[in-house]
Amino acid sequence: MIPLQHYLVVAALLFGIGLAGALTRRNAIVVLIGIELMLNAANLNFIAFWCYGPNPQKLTGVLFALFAIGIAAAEAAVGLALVIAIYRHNRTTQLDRLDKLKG
Amino acid sequence: MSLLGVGLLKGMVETARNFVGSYHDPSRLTTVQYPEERLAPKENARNFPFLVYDGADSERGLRCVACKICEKECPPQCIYIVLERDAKGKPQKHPKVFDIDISVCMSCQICVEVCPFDAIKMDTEFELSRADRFGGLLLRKPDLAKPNVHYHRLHPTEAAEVDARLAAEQAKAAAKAKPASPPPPKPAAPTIAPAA
Amino acid sequence: MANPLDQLFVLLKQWLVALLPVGLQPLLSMVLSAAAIIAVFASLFAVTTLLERKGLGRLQNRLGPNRTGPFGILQPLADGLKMLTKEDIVPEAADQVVHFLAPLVMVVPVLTAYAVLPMGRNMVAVDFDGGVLFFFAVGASTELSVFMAGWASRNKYSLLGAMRAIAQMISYEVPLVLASVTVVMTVGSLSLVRIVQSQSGYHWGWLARWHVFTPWGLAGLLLFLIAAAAECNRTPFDIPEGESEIIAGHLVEYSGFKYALFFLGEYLGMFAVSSLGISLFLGGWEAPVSFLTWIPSYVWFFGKLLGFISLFIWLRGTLPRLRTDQLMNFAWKFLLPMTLVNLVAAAGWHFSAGWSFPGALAWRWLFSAAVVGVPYLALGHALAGRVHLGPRSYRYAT
Amino acid sequence: MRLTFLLLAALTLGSALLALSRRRLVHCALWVAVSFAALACLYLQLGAQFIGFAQVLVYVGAVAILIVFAILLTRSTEEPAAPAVIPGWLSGISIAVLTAGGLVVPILSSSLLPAPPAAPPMVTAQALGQELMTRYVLVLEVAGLLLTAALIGAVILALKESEGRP
Repeated sequence: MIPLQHYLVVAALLFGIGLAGALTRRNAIVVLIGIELMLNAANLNFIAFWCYGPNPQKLTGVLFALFAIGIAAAEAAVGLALVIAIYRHNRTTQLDRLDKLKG
Repeated sequence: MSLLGVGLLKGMVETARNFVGSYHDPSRLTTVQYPEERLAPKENARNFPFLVYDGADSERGLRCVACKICEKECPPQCIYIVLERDAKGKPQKHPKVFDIDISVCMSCQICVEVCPFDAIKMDTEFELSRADRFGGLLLRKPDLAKPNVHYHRLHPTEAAEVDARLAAEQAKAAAKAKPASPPPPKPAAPTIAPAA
Repeated sequence: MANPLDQLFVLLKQWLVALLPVGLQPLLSMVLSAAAIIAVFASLFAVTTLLERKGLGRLQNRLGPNRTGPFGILQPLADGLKMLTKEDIVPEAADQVVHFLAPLVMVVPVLTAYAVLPMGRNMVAVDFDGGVLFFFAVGASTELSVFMAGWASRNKYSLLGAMRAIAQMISYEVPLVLASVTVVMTVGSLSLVRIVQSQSGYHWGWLARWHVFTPWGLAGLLLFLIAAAAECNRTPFDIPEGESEIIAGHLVEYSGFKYALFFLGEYLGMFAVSSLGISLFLGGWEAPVSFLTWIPSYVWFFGKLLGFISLFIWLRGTLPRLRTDQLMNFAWKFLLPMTLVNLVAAAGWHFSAGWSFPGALAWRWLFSAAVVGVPYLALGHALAGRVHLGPRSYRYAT
Repeated sequence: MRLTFLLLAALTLGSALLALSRRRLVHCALWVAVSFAALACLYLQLGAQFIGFAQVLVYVGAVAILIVFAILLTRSTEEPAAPAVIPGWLSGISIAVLTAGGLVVPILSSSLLPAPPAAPPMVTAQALGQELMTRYVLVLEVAGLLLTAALIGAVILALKESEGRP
């Protein structure tokens, strides 16, 4: 089988890519995409550690990933609803234009 | 209290009845399988104009005198008429060219209404598709000329009225012309020669 | 279970696979299964288009196609030839790559979904734990393909159609999954083979133990059917296509072979969902009564599938198209509560399995039927007076 | 095995990179869907079937579609005229590179990581369900509550204000 390091490296790089996107893009939706990718990188770590761990019958990693997926879905729904609400208010989804506290 | 979904079931039963019924009750099938079967022609149907001629000669028997009223009145200007002249250039009261471009014609029947000679009438022919859409849909005089019998077959009531009127006019003209010069310019009275 | 007629195709495959060296056998096994699935369901698609056109005709007192070949049986061939020889038009403003990929994203996942569907005794390409989940997971990509088609065409009708289609598919996926979950819950397995096997055996020696013969199973099948019709964009839920309003929705800019692929994908999706319904509620390959077990299992499966297809055609010939708001109201106000209630009914049925006092079966039936029936009547009563689901009133027409 | 892994890893990372670097938002959404699907395949390779299919169902079937919907509803399908990145993008990139490097270097140099098992462990849906309904039932309930709250919150957030613009 493939050494665990490989999966961890993939997860770390995925996290880095997601972080770069979230930090640099102007559009709120793309920032959300970056955050989703970071969450997925964490999930990959959970699964990898579960698979290579000493006690895979415990299912801890799988269950954690399962809950993380569910919570990520909730986060995406609320986040995108926020984006839509903000768009309705300010007619833009560019994050650097949202600089007013008063709508 | 109406139960949700009962209406759906009623509809389903209705279509199921159609399905079964269409197999054992041919009267349900309203489809006319066109090239083999045809609907009986309707008397008031109309499609594109044709030229009526009396007698057997499609050239000399044309009622058209090339007065060009229809050409002038035609809204899409799809009629083209050239008057025939003899060697001396004298007009002959007869069209040398009579073309109708039926790709332009809009079947308005105005030409029929304005014609003082009942020379142009509406045909019901509709199978007009051609491989050549420019030349093929430009009908020339020989294509347009149809006997009076044809007119009677398409619109019997109307044709009978027209014949009666023409006969009356001719009789009146003959009575008036009797003292004067002997032969009328157009020889044939409206005839339904073979059909009658 | 070594009835050779029943296992005809399984034995044939085993014989063919055994001809090859051991190293290549798994590969050949996979290829054979995939080829059989593609061949069978593609021809079923051809048959269905003919059946649909003839059947719709008869439902509306018409003749249907009867010009190509005797009784028009060559019509699918003519349609196919027409589709293949048509010019493939891509709009100039379209996103070329996405426009090209959309039909593929539609067809390929649908075909993979067939891998977990059992089509007869021992006739399943991959039997793995989690088959139902796999089915719904690959089904989810259909929505993406519809969006790709709608957006890449750069046509407002396409985009509108795609938005409608996605909203509809997401809304109806919830009741579809919830209606399936009842069976998964009572059987205790996500594997479709296990689910079908759990329905083998006969009540009182003759009536099959299908889930549809329980109150929650019947309700579940009906709810599943409604959601399935919406999920595959079949009339009365074909709003995304709505020829009269948005010409053909996301298919406007497709022609020729790509359009044919979309068409194929839609029908394959319908067959797949029908097969899932058969496996979940109608006992898959099992015979309905014990004295008909001599008929091979695959005949039963495909017979039931044809029954489902005919039902869908019948529905299409009967019902008019809904409006988008009616569609959404129906999904969220009627279908979703009913599936949840049905889940409760199934749970009650499952836990009352241990009752052993006299008349227990009748009481179970009564209880389960009441749990589904009373909310149905109440919902029907409550919604019938509303604007959305009650009789329509027209402001300008009488 | 190794080739499959390499292909999947390249697909995951490449499509993730494309998803965050394309200017046109719809392309971003489609690429991120590819990335999610490739990640699901990686989960399958690790023996987590249930998670893999749940990933496809939730991420490709729901989250990607949600993103697409958000893109359509905020009318950002066309290519934006303004630059796609914020002015301080270079520092953002360097932070990300530093983070990834800071993770990768220790991983590669670590000696604590367990040796790979002979075969990926098998996990049945039944075992997962047993665990969820016994040991993790409280977590499950809380997750359910959270999802319900998120559903209601999303509806309220996206609802039109009753006396807004016409």
